[in-house]
Amino acid sequence: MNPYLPIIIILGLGVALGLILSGFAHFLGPRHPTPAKEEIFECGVPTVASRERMSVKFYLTAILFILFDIETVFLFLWAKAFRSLAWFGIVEVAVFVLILVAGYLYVLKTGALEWD
Amino acid sequence: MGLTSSELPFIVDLIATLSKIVVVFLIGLNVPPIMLWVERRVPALMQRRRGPNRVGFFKWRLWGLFQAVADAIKLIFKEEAVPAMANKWFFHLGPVFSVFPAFLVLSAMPFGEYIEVMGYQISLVAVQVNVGFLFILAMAGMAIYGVALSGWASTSKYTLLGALRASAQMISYEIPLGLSLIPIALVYNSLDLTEIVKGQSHFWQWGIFLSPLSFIIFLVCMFAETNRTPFDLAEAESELVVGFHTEYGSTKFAAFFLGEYVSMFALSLLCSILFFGGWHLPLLSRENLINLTGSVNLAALVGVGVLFLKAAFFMFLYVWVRWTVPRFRYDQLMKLGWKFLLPLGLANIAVTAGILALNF
Amino acid sequence: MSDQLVFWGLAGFITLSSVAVVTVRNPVTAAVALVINLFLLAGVYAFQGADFVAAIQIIVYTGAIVVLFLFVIMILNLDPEHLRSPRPRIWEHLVLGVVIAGFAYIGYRFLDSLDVGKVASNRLPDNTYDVAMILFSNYLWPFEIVSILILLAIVGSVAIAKKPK
Amino acid sequence: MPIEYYFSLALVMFLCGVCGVLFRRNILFVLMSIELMLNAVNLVFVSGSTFLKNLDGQIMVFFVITVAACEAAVGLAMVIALFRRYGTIKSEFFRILRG
Repeated sequence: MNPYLPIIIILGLGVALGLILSGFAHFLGPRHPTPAKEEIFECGVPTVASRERMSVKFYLTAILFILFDIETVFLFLWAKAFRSLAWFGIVEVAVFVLILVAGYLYVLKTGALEWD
Repeated sequence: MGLTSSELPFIVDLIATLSKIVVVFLIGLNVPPIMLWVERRVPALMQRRRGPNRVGFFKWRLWGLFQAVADAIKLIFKEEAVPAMANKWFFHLGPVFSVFPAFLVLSAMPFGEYIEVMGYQISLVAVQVNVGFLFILAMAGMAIYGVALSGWASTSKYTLLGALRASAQMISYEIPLGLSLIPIALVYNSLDLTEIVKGQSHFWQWGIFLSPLSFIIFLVCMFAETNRTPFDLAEAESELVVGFHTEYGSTKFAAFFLGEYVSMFALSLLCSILFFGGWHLPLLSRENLINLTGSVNLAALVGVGVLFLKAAFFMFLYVWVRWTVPRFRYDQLMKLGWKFLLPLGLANIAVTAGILALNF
Repeated sequence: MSDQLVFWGLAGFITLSSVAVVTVRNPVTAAVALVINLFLLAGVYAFQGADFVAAIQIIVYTGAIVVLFLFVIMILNLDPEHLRSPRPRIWEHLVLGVVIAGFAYIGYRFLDSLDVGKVASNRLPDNTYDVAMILFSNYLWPFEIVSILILLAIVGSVAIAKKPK
Repeated sequence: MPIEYYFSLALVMFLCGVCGVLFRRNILFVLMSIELMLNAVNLVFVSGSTFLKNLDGQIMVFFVITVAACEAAVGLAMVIALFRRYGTIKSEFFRILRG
């Protein structure tokens, strides 16, 4: 029995459940589209669908997320071979993490993570 | 993901796997309605008022449990208004991305060691992934698409900002989540969840005692990953008008609702597996539980019951915290994630590695 | 027999999604096609027994890098019409199709002539432990240089993307 | 499963990436096609390591993923800087360097 059958079946069922739930309303719910319903939700000052740009902070967060995610992944690898690598592994990973902490301190200093 | 194919004969294996998948989906589809009821009943009791107790047949009110059924039916039959300018494809695809990762995480959870049926030992985990909680981190990553796509697809300013904020928050709390799991992997010397629970057979070997700091970080990240209360700014009514799923109507909103509660349940299961000894009773080790109850199956059943009790406690904690703790401001929220939890996680790994290195 | 079926299913969808990444006009659709492509590629790695690599592929690639692409598209917040590249002329599609088909055929013939033989039993045993051991012993220096590379990427991208004072 | 299947799948992915880099004018698509090419390389590494039963291939995949992540991070930083400078990310508008 291919060991991947459970994952493929659950993935398929999950996506099918999502599609059913997502498409259900189209068939079951009443449909009386009025212009008012079609508009997106606006409250307060009626603003034209302006296309102003969002702040770059989100972008910097995403970049730092990737680079620290890679660090987490390498730490998982080290956690797998922790006991047989003993002190040698610890020193090795300590150097790896310290260099990344230097990057982290640079980011803190330049205030890239300051949310206005 | 590195599955170990068991040596059971084909038919038995097939039936076992299919039944386990059915059990996972039964659990997954039953948790949200119950949580819908809990979400209304518990705060009512906290605030000395009576929760929903009107819905019912004749004289069976069952303390308002039918309210959940009534809500579900209402959600299904409501009209769905798709905004005109919305990007149709992703508008419909958004909820799907938030449903299937939750079920995959739930299926990777071990509910027990094994049960013996007709002489075959069947493990109680639907998807035996020996890469362990990396699979769970991967699925947490996929849930971000559900938020981002649905926010972007309904082209209003509010939902776009809500989607950006919600996914930026989920992103910045996924790193401390990953870092908090590493000490557990170091202490129990394995990434596989079943091995970790086997390592916690005695009361003092539980994860919360061996690395308390990673329990704290994990608990905080648990709330942040599912956008629950102290961290639910992206959906806050006062701020962004329910954030990224403002434009979603009936069953699509139910899909987001289902995805959120199933991932909440999966994370509380994970928390009780990693830090509270999974299916082990505090004072009764597994061996004398088996001779006490006579058969392995009964002991496994008790184990599953214990595990679900612990997970139920964490679900109650979600609701309890929701009605007691005020909401974070967005910059406080990001500062906590980046400037406090990340260094704390790294320090926690260093301390754990140091202590474990003493007895090399 | 089931291995062939699984592989050809995955390969078909991977080809479809990678062609979609290149030919589709809306960048978000391209990003979602890339997600599907990477997700199925992780399936191929897991199918071959490289399970740690499959998990890493989903966590880092699908969970972080393509999310960054999605963020940039959402941040730039271009109106869809501007973003939508003009309808590519038909000959572009033709050239694309012919080039891919031609090279694929030539490549396949060449690889077939090598008759390198069967891939060993397609499932390596659980090798996460061995991968970790080799990485931290034989590949010590690349592992340290990778952290310097990440440091440079952090400094570089923060410096470029920050608003000029 | 003969290994040529894996290699030809990687070849098709690589060619899609190359065509994407050549034909697309929007820089975002060029970066995505580069990611596609790097994934084709990863596939060859993994199938090679499975075939030769030598795990070095899988370790190279980690390094390729790290390089791809850094490349995507810096590339998209430049896309944002370009967009702030030119207001568009269509490659045919960047003519300043032309002599």
